[in-house]
Amino acid sequence: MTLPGTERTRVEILVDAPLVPQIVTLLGKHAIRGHTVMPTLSGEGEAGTWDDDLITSAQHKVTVLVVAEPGKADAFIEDIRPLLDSYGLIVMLSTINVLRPEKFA
Amino acid sequence: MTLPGTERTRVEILVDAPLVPQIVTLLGKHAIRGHTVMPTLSGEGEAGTWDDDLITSAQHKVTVLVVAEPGKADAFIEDIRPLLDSYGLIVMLSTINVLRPEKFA
Amino acid sequence: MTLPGTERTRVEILVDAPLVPQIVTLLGKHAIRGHTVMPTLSGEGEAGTWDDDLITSAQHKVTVLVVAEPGKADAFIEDIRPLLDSYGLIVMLSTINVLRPEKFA
Amino acid sequence: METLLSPVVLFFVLGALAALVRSDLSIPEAVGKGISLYLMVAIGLKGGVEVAEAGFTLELLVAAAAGIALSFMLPLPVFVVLRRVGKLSSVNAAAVSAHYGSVSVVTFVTGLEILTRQQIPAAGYTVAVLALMETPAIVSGLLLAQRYGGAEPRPMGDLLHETLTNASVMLLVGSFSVGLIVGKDGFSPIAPVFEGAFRGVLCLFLLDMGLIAAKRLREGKSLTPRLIALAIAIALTNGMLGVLLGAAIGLDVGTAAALGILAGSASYIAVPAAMRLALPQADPGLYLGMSLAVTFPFNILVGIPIYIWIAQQVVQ
Amino acid sequence: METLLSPVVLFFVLGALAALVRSDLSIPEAVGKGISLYLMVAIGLKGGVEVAEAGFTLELLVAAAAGIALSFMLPLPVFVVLRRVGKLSSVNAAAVSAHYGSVSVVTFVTGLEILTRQQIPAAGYTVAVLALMETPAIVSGLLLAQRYGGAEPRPMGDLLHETLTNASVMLLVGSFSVGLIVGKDGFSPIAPVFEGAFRGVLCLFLLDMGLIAAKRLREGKSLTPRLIALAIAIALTNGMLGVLLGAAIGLDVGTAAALGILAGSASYIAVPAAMRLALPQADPGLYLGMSLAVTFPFNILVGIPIYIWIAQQVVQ
Amino acid sequence: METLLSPVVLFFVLGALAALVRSDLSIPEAVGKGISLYLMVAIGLKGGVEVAEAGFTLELLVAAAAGIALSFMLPLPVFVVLRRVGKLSSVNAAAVSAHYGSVSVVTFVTGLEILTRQQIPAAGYTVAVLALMETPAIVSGLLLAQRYGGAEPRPMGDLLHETLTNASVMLLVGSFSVGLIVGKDGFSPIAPVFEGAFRGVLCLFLLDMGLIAAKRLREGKSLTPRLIALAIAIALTNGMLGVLLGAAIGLDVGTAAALGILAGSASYIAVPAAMRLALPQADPGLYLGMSLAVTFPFNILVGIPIYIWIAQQVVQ
Ligand SMILES: Nc1ncnc2c1ncn2[C@@H]1O[C@H](COP(=O)(O)O)[C@@H](O)[C@H]1O
Ligand SMILES: Nc1ncnc2c1ncn2[C@@H]1O[C@H](COP(=O)(O)O)[C@@H](O)[C@H]1O
Ligand SMILES: Nc1ncnc2c1ncn2[C@@H]1O[C@H](COP(=O)(O)O)[C@@H](O)[C@H]1O
Ligand code: NA
Ligand code: NA
Ligand code: NA
Repeated sequence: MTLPGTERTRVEILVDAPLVPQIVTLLGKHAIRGHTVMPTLSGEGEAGTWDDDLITSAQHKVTVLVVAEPGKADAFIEDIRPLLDSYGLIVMLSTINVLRPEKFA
Repeated sequence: MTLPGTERTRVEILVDAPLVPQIVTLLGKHAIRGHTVMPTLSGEGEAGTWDDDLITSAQHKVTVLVVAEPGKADAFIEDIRPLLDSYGLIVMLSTINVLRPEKFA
Repeated sequence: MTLPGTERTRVEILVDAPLVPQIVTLLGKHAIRGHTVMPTLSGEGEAGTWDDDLITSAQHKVTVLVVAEPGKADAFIEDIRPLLDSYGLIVMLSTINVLRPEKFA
Repeated sequence: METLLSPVVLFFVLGALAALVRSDLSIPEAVGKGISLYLMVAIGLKGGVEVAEAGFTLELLVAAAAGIALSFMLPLPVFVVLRRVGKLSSVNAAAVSAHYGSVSVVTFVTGLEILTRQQIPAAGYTVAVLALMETPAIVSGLLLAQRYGGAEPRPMGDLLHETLTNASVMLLVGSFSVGLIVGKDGFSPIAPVFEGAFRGVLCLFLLDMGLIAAKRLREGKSLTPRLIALAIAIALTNGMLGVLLGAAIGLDVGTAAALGILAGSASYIAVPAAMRLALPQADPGLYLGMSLAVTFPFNILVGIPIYIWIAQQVVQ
Repeated sequence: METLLSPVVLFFVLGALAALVRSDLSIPEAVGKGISLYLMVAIGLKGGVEVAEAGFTLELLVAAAAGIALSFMLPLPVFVVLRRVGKLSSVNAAAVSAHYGSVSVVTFVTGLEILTRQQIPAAGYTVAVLALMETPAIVSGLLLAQRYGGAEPRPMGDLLHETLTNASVMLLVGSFSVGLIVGKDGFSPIAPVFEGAFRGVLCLFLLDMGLIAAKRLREGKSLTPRLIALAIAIALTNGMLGVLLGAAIGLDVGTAAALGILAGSASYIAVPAAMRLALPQADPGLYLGMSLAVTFPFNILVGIPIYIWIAQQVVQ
Repeated sequence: METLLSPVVLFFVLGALAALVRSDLSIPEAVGKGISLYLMVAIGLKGGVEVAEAGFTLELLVAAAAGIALSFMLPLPVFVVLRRVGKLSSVNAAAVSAHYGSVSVVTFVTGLEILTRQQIPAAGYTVAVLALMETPAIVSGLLLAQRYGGAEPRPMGDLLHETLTNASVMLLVGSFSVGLIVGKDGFSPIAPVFEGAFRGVLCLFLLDMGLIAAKRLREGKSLTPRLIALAIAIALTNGMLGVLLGAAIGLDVGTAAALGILAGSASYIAVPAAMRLALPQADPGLYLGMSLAVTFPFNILVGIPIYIWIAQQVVQ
């Protein structure tokens, strides 16, 4: 099945809110210009269950969505690898099609 | 790797909240019956960074998720193309599998 | 286009909030250890339109995101099939790549 | 008429109007939820403080027993009517009947407001009755669904746990107990928030409820004229039964009216959540449509004054 | 100076400061939105109650007509200036001009606060004028966009519906009506929330607005020094026109100052949402930048005292 | 005992109970966050107004210096104990120690409430001490992590910026300054919100904190009995040190008790966020578990009365 548009890499990173600026700085290093942050409500993993209470924002998790040109995305991913464990990141990668591909160069 | 279920097109549209009714009207034109709206928190793009303050709702962004039969999705996408720039839309397309495919005819 | 990382199945389930514990119990039965719950705002389907008012939480919908090893995901999906109609679930499946695949065994 | 002109009711009308003309007015869900929690705490505290003043009485026990009985029994006739007249499936009829056996906190609170305005206040312990009436109907409804609807029986332990640890029950019973313990003196430093601000906040909440109820009425696909008529008839009948029972056990006018308001009201917070969990095959559009979009506005605008009027006629 | 030291203004400065030093301070959006709805209800009620006391007067009608005229007409000169001096495209100029014809509820409320502190209160009916001035400018702006910017005309019915059922208009007019109906007596039980708490809540809201406005000033990419200067010059001119018109139609000092504050303020809630819908090709960064990040803080800190001062000079 | 029966503490118990019986009761996060911001503004304002009345005194300066010293120094012994007795890694021990050097606003506020109830009020300037104690411990903790845990040193500029522009510091210092500037007269119009409503709102907040703390205790996987015991022992020791230091520098009973409460409390808002950023490799389940799920409830229920009792013994 072929989709309209042009292929790009979609990167989704589940990360604690206080660490988002770090991720964004790293994006900048790879000249990836855009991102969108999305909320989450609760979850469960090896570290136990959590619930967003916003008061103890240290464990308030969000998803950072980044659409980028595959080469740039790969380079960014390599840079983020060392942080995976210490930051407790969950990273999901997929290929999607976008309209206006020049926005995600 | 084969997944259970039947293939459909997944369309995700990042759009300013006041424009959602327009998108929904367009969906109706293509007889696409369902959609789900999801929240966002903040983001960055060519137009600068934004933050959902809800008070100035003009720039409050949401994601509209639509799952549809590929043919219908393509037709809908063609119709949305002229709005991309003026509405400042980000559109992501991918192929997913759904259970109960008759719901997404 | 090849992506970094290892393939896994991504399952997204749109479900009424009071039923989430049931879904999580089912995940446990299949030894799927992790999940993340995400908010939604509003939507439209065969049952009409809805809006999250949180007060009548019976129809407050959320998305449960589960990343799992394909075999486990398939078995889980089979178990969820009988609930699709009575629970009014929307289930989307796709293949994504993850870093740290051992977390999603 | 005078009732309809209280600010509380007028804000409800404003909210409903805004939804009907499709205004983009909406109150953030978190704020609405926060206000509803506040109202439960405030009403629980107030009841507890009043009972601390008045002491536990036999009347309190009798009224509590009456409330529990109503909540347990009312689902039965409602179930029969919904099956026969409403042509609902057994599972749907059982789910809806649980809503009508249980109670609506906001209807009750609005009723108290109106009783106070008319200077026929209800006894403080009615708040305890409110809390006690929340959940028996859930049990009745589920038993009906199992007996007649072929619903799978749920472990009794789970059921009890869910009904007793339910958020509204916890908050009402908890705040009532806090009120009992701290009494009038302990309450006075927090009275500005829980007493002084109560009516104003209630106005804002009814604005929100007007929006929510009317939006549901506009958008619901499950409601037929027949079901709308039933939602009104059941409220009226239950309300009248409540008043009569109140009069029979010797309650004063205000308290009998309050029991009528409780009986005539239908839950749209605790019970829907419980039903969604225990009877997922029942249609939430149906039970929320009837209780929230029809019975609730009916009671706010018409039912409450009627139950009060009946109480005034019946209690001497 | 004395004005700058009111808690309300100091909290605005605190919020702006926090944003400028990039503090992580932020107020949850749902809470900010909830407070803004509360403020509209409170101000609407207060106005309605005052008019219920004072009765409808000819002065009220004249002031209302003046407000509507200002909202309709002010976009025209603003449009011309934005095209010629600001070098904006026709569509952008039209969109921005609609904001300056309309009004900012918070600027108005802050102005009322300061007038009350200085013991030159404005008439209660100014709240009605506020509500009436919200939307005519939207119509003017869209007509300008269609005439000069080639914007597609929207069906007049849609336009009327959107402007009249707009959330702020509904809330202001609705609460004003509730206030009118219930009068002083009906208001007193809810006064602790809508009157007693008003100033404190306003402080919290201005803290939030300071954060929001300064963040936008810091991050906005659409603002040039020229546009910033225009955003100030237009506010001052409109404000002065408002005061002069108020004096001309015989209003007292406080009320004329209030009309100046309304005219000098720019919408950043109702109009941006309407423009995003009706003129999606206009740049929201531009119109929100000018109205919210420049004109709003300017008015809070400098504009309001100036309009009051002018009113004191002009009205005798 | 009498302390345990204050409404504030009872609501905390109610919240904890609801979480322990796995009730579905929950307060929307936005509302909880909004209330916490309100509490900081209210306490800041109150402190500022009191200092405006009493004037800056030498005592204030001495108490401030004592607070800063405590916040800087307390992490050192805590670090050693956590390494030796708690067997924590250096990075984790450093992160936890920063929490115990810093302070918990809600513990402090609850302490003030209880002191006021017992009519031994603390000096108004303790709010300033609270604000000053928030951040020095963060610096100590990070230095410990760098020296013994091999953590990468962060640029001093970044660190200073983050600690000084931190949301709680901004709000406390900002509102304190507003209180100082406007004084008693400027405060009175906003007093209904920031003084009258304070205790009632605090009840609602402690209900939420009870839920949050008990849920974390129930679900946390990082807490061992040994760590739970340490979380209590450290609180007691720090609290006692605080009271003794307070007595040594000549503070009155209430103020010395307040310094003890500050020293004995552990941060769970500002410091966790800072540690997550600066020491991502430390386990948040650990430091939030100890400070929020153990030390916080311990202090509310047991610690505060003990620190007050010690102060009553020690200060003559
Ligand atoms: N298999 C999974 N599917 C979806 N989300 C997950 C999964 N595993 C972990 N998560 C999310 O990632 C968070 C951190 O995971 P962990 O580091 O394993 O505790 C969890 O709390 C979940 O929100
Ligand atoms: N590469 C990207 N990845 C994810 N989201 C993006 C990306 N680029 C833009 N966005 C989102 O789309 C919004 C509008 O983009 P723009 O029109 O470029 O300002 C941004 O504010 C982001 O929220
Ligand atoms: N085609 C679709 N695309 C995205 N979401 C959908 C779609 N159909 C239904 N939904 C969502 O699923 C919910 C339930 O659908 P239904 O059971 O058809 O009423 C809807 O209210 C939507 O939120
Ligand atoms: Na009932
Ligand atoms: Na204006
Ligand atoms: Na401490």
